[in-house]
Amino acid sequence: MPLIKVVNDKCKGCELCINACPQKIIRLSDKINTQGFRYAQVVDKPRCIGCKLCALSCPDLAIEVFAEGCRYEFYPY
Amino acid sequence: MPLIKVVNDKCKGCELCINACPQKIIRLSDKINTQGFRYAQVVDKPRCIGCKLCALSCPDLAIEVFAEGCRYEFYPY
Amino acid sequence: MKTTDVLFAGFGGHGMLMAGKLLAMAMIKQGRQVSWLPAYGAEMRGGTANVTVCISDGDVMSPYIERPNSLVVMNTPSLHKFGPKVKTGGLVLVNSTLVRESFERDDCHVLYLPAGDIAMGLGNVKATNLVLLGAFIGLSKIVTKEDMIEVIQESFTSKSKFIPLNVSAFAAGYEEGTKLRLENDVELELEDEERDSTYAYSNG
Amino acid sequence: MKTTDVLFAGFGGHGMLMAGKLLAMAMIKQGRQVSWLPAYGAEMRGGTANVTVCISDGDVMSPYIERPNSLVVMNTPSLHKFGPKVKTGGLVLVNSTLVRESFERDDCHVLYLPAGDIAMGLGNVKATNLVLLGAFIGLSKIVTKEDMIEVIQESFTSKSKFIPLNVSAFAAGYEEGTKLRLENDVELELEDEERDSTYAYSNG
Amino acid sequence: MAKILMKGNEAIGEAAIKAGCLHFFGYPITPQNELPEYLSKRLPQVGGKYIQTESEVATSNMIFGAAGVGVRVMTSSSSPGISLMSEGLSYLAGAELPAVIVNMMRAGPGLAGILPAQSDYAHATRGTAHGDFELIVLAPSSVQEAVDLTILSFELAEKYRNPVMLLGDGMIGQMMEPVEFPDVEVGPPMKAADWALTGCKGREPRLVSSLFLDPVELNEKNHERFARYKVIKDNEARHELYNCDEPYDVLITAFGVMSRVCKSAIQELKGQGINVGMFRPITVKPFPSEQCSAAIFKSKRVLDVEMNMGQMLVDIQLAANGKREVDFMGKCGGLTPSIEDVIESVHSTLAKIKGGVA
Amino acid sequence: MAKILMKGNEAIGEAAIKAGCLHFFGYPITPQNELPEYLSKRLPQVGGKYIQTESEVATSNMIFGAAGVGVRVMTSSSSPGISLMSEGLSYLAGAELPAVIVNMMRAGPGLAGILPAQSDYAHATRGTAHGDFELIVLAPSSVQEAVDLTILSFELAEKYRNPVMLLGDGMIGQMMEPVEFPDVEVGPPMKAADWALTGCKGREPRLVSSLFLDPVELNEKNHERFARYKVIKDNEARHELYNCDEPYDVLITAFGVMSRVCKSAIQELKGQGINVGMFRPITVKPFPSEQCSAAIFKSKRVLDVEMNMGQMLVDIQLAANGKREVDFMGKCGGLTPSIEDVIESVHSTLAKIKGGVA
Amino acid sequence: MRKIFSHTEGMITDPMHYCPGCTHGIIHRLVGETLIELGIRERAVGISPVGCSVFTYKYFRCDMFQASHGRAPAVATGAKRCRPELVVFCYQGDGDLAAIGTSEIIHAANRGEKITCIFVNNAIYGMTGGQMAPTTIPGQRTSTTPGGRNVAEDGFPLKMSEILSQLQTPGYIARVSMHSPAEIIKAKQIVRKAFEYQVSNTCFSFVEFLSTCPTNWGMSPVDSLNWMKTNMLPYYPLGEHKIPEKHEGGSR
Amino acid sequence: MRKIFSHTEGMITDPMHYCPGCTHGIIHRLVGETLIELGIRERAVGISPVGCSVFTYKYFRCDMFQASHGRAPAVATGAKRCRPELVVFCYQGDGDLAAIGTSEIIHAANRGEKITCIFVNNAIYGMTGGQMAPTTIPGQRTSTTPGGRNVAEDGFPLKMSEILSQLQTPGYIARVSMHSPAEIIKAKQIVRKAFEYQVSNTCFSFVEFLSTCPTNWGMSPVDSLNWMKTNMLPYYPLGEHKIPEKHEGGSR
Ligand SMILES: Cc1ncc(C[n+]2csc(CCOP(=O)(O)OP(=O)(O)O)c2C)c(N)n1
Ligand SMILES: Cc1ncc(C[n+]2csc(CCOP(=O)(O)OP(=O)(O)O)c2C)c(N)n1
Ligand code: SF4
Ligand code: SF4
Ligand code: SF4
Ligand code: SF4
Ligand code: SF4
Ligand code: SF4
Ligand SMILES: [Mg+2]
Ligand SMILES: [Mg+2]
Repeated sequence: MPLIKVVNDKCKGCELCINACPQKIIRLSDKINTQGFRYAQVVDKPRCIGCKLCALSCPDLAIEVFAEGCRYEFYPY
Repeated sequence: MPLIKVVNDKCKGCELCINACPQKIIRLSDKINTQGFRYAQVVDKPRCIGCKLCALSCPDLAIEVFAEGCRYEFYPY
Repeated sequence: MKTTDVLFAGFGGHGMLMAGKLLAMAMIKQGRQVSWLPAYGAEMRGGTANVTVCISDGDVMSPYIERPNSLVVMNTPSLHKFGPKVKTGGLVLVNSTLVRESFERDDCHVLYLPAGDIAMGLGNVKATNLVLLGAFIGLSKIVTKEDMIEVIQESFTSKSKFIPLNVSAFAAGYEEGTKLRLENDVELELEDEERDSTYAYSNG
Repeated sequence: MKTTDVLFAGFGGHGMLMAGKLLAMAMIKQGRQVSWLPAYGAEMRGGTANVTVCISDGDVMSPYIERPNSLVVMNTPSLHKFGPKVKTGGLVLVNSTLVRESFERDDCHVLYLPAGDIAMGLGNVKATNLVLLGAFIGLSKIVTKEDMIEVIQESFTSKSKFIPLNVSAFAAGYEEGTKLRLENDVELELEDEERDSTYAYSNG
Repeated sequence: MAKILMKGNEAIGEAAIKAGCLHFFGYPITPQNELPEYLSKRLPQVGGKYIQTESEVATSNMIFGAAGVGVRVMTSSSSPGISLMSEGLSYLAGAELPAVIVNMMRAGPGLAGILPAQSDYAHATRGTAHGDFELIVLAPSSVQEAVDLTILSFELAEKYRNPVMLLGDGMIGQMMEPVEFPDVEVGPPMKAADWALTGCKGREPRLVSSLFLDPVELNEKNHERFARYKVIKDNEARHELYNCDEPYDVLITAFGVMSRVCKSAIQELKGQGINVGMFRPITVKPFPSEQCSAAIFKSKRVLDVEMNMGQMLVDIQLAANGKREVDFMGKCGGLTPSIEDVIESVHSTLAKIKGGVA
Repeated sequence: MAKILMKGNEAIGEAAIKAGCLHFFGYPITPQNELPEYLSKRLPQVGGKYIQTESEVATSNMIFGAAGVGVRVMTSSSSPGISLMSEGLSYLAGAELPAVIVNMMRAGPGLAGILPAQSDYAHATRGTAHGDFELIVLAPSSVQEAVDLTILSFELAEKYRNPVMLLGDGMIGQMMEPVEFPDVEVGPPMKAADWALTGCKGREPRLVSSLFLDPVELNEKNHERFARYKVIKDNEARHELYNCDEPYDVLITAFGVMSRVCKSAIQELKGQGINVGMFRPITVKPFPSEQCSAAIFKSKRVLDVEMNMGQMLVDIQLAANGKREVDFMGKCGGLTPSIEDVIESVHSTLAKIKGGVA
Repeated sequence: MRKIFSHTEGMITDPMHYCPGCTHGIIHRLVGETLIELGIRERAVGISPVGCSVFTYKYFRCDMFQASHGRAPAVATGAKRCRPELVVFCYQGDGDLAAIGTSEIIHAANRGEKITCIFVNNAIYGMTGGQMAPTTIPGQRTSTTPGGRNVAEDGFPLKMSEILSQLQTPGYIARVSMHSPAEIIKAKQIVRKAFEYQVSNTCFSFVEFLSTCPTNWGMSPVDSLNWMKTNMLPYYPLGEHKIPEKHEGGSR
Repeated sequence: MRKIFSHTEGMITDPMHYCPGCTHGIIHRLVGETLIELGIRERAVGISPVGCSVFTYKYFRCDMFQASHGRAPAVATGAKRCRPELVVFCYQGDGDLAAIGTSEIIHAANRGEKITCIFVNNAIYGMTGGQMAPTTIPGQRTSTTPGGRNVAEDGFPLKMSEILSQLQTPGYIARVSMHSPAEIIKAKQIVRKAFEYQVSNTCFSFVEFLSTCPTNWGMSPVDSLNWMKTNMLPYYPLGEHKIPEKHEGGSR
């Protein structure tokens, strides 16, 4: 099961990942981080397909993506 | 009969008029003008057709062209 | 000649510059001289943004003040930076909604007001600046409530939909400030100074 | 310390700068100090082009000379401009091919040479500068004919086809100069001057 | 007109309009952006034109073109942008064109920072660019004075056919103070000039140029211009004396907003029983040397205070003429010497007087 | 190596190669064209590169890039072109980069003329651009000295990490004199520097920058740099004294080729029984003030002679420190004061001494 | 679990100063990744401009210059000509490159400098507070075009990729956009190609990025992407505008 | 007898300073005649550049500026924006316009300044003694390219007409040549058109002239015409490169 990890303190709550996610499973948290921003979090983890589009869209390099086993890479990343 | 007049003291002897004249009737004089240049002169006056190509080619505005009577103008000048 | 300086400090977007501007405008209406000198961080967002308002009955001398009489402070970094600089006997007014610590100075009046909570209560946390301004004026009585409200109304004419919120935030702050004044026995006015004004231009 | 200055003057293209350069090179060969300072008209063609060659047994002081000891002059405008500036007792050598007038100064040696005609006689009017240089050296004997010819040969190595013309122009000029010297009883040498050379750098 | 609270940058913009300047050419740079932004809104309202340029190099040449056709014109920039105008300023002076250039100084050298500084004094007053010329340079210390001097700048520029720089120390652009403007909508245009290029109808063609290939002519031109600078110095040098009526041991010299910090320090020193005078040049070029000397000679020692490494110091030392020692206190890079710093420096200058230190 | 007769411009080009400079970036301008033209032929022969730039603004930034990667680099221009480099020079100084800039001065201001002048002294030595910084400026008076100082320029630039300007008065570029070069084909490259950008293999990444947004840091940087300028002044100030051993009433001050005209005048005056001394700064920045003062104090009065409207005068007046009067004689716009002019001026200075004129 | 996407070694991990949602950050990442993927980080020298990306030097883990406004291509020329073994790249905004730096970029491209330029076109002067840039879209409101860019007075937006493609000197010129993940993926390939052309010493390379400025456009980051797509794309067509292989020597 | 061709009233009659056979002089005449034919001499303001044509101001019988090197279009912008009733034209060389002045001409054109630029491309820096210009032909020897322009180091010649034609802002851009009387006649029509576009307040106009520099090319004037025809024409195609009528508003 793929998984994304948001480095909370780097997130600026810009919502570009939310906009990018085809599964629409990211939302902003109600809490704020040390920078004073509401940060992104996945609300429906099992639905993540590990497509990385969120990470690719994040201007603040705040998202890491994990996966298990062998995967077919859709695009050269 | 058309006629050209070279303002001797403005001529720099560059020969561009000579190059331009379809009748090949211009030559440099053996004398030099006040600027120290051999200047252009027409050697075979009757053959001048008043085409103005010499005057149009002269970088030093040294040539005037005269003609008599009504003329057909070949180009808008 | 009477004179005082107030430093409004916070981050960009906190509206402290606007609070200072409203105070300055009210002072001009009273025929006083003022200067309003802002200082920002670098050309980016989110840095510190503060403003020093100098008020005087005569010409304002230095608009640049490292040790102000009063400090109105929005958040912790600004308090840390400017709190220690306030002159002895001066006032430090703290937005306790964002500043969750107490500030140790016994040679000043250090007063706390949950201005953010009050603004939130009025419907918009962005009005915190007006709450703080109101409280400062309630404390200092440097201008009447009515005059200040007039200034607020005038200066928001182009964005008139914000007037009610700002006026009520100011009024709420003013009440709290008046209370604080009585509770803490604060006596703030323009300082009296002996000043000589040999101010002469030659050749015009 | 012995010193003299020669001004070669003409128009651009007349080769006076080259004449001066050959003289300067010959002087260096003799272990003398020289400076060669040209002056042109504006950035266009055909303006004046002259060069001052200063020759000294010690360091050359001013390379910029308004009143030279000698003037070698190609044409009338240059004669008009620089003729009156030559120092009393000095030499004015005129290319009478281009200068069709006489120049009135009785405190100088004013000598005329149809250098252009001589050059034309040798096949190329462009060698007039070398004729004048030869004449100047024949007059001044500041360097031997042989040494000068060596310099000419060395400096035209890359354009060696011009060497014979230039050498013969120089030689013709030299003969004429020698004649003029005898005829006019000219005695030109490096001037003798009492000079003190307190020339010290601090810190290197 | 009632006093209104206005930012220095905007007030200068409005002052230009009140001086009849309807054309502004400029390129963005902090900390002067409010000026062009203000004019981009205001100028069209009064029939004028705001033109955003592609660079400061272009700007300086656009104002050359504008001034050359005989209109009042202004630009504004800050330190690095002003450096880029160097060649253009030399051309303006060489062609004797009136134009007003605002420099809201920020810290240097290089990109350095955007905080207020006074470190372009040397560039403005000496060695602005190649060749023998000077700018007229006015240094306001308050927003009202910035307004007044802006209007004066246009007058001086035109009267003496020389570019004028308004030299603000960053703070003055950002600061708000109450100001009054002359009671006109738009000031008068440039007087019809017998050198302006307006089309040669009914007269001989004219030339605006800094080129004089004949050295004799150019030498004369330069001497003429410097004779004019002498006239400007005699007639237009402006300064302020502060607290100089009572005797003082120490004279502070300062310009721009820095002088007001010094005034506050002088007030506090008064409380300590110490009387200190202050001399402030308003025209930093021409520098009011004689007036400065006079004030210096009444003191025992001078303290020059600047927001730089000591750029006005040269002028103060020349005015002191070896007769008084000049101490210097400066901060730069965006720091401003505070009232407390100035007081401390005055004390150390006083100690030197007592100790007889040279 | 035997002495060869060479134009100043070309000699400086060759000297750069002898100093290990293999990269030249430049834009054409009279009267320095022989320098790039020479190097466009010579550099490829020794494995170097000549790059013709699109403008002087670009040039100053190219040498910024070149110096930043740790190579010896030079450019050359003349007055208007140097003005265009103002911002770039400020960046070089701010980022503390070594680079050598040649200015073969021509008459100004504006386009003015192409004849020799000394009217960029102020721009070179004071107020080169925005911000607090100085160039090191060397002013040769002969072609040989131009060669020697070119080589020295590279050494000083590197030793003190500051741009160095070689300030020639037009004449020196056009003049031919016999010169000698060090007996090497190509001089040594820049020493490996711990700040140069050479790729971060095996080390932490480096930064070359003039940006310091923290004012405290920038203030410190500037103070540090000025402390270094003090060291340069103490250790590298160079001057020449001429004819100063015997007593003199008048001291002439002059720099560059102008000083040699003065020497000839001094010789002639000697013939008239008048002994005149001369002080010539070789480093015009840092100016050898103390040495100049010492020479001045031995005189009764000073005569400053320049090919401008009196730009070095400030430094001479500061050195005279109110203790001696300083007269000035200058021509500009392409004119050079002649031996006769200098003699005449000395006489009028002498008359003032006699007449007791201040 | 295997990390299939993480922070690139080409950049430091500290937060960047950009406003929330400003796509400058994405562009940084693409460049940083490329430095690593091509193994050139240790011989790379980057050049920060004057503009919002002035601090670029803090983020890339390679040697960096901070250059004067608009002159990065000149600085790059100086660096590359003197040390051809370096991989030199500029990172510039549109005010920097298309206004004050017009001349420097054109001539660097025309000389065929073997450098790579990353050009961030956000249709505005970001850092100085949102003034009109040469690239501002007709009608776009900025702090100096209160009524919107008026083409009759200010002209049309400048298309730098098209202008540079016009040069006869071989080069690689492409325009990409940050408005969607798909475009970001395409952009990455193009950035790689651009650097590869430098590494193989083939030619000058240039990538124009359409980028957002939520702060000065006065929109949310997501709205900014949409605005960019709707308003900028019609003016600034994406794609490879010039590739060196297509160059035909001396003819036009 | 009737004079059918004589000196134009648009110019003074004194000799000009140009070298013998330098076609700068012909270009002057075309402009001078146009000032008269369109009746605009008395409201014309011309701008001399820095280059061999620095003295242009001596020759035209109208008000003139002498501008700094490369910045004539900026000076023209300043003049025209402040006095739109004037007819403003620049006269610039290729070093002036295509090197140091690249930025100014592009932005003046892009803003759509209603000015006319006469651009004299002689493939060299004439006035300073024949250094390489951005327009120098590959292989052409100059005083700074002793081995001929090397496209690998110096790039290809810059084609200003093509670059300016690329701009979306409407404009009139044409290239003409002075190599034969026929071309001179065509050129005259184009110069007239260029000024007419200004007079009718239509657009920016620009005429590039291929011109000779016998002195620095080291050839006779007649040989120079031939060299120009053989070597420059292939690089610099003649004709109207852009006409305002063809402009299609907002689309590319
Ligand atoms: C010579 C000079 N002129 C002007 C400036 C001010 N300035 C700083 S950043 C900037 C432009 C920024 O715009 P852009 O290049 O588009 O970058 P962005 O911030 O939009 O990324 C300007 C004009 C400067 N620093 N130096
Ligand atoms: C700022 C500046 N840089 C350089 C020069 C020197 N300069 C004078 S004319 C010229 C170029 C002339 O070439 P071009 O524009 O092609 O005109 P041409 O002489 O060929 O007609 C240059 C570089 C200058 N005067 N000012
Ligand atoms: S990896 Fe894809 S599916 Fe998973 S959160 Fe990110 S965008 Fe959504
Ligand atoms: S894109 Fe990045 S910064 Fe923006 S909300 Fe998502 S994780 Fe946070
Ligand atoms: S008018 Fe024609 S035919 Fe007559 S001389 Fe001139 S070119 Fe020859
Ligand atoms: S073209 Fe003119 S200048 Fe040339 S030779 Fe003929 S008349 Fe004389
Ligand atoms: S101002 Fe604009 S370009 Fe700059 S960081 Fe913020 S959003 Fe990005
Ligand atoms: S140098 Fe060349 S361009 Fe200049 S006038 Fe002479 S021939 Fe014409
Ligand atoms: Mg931008
Ligand atoms: Mg040319």
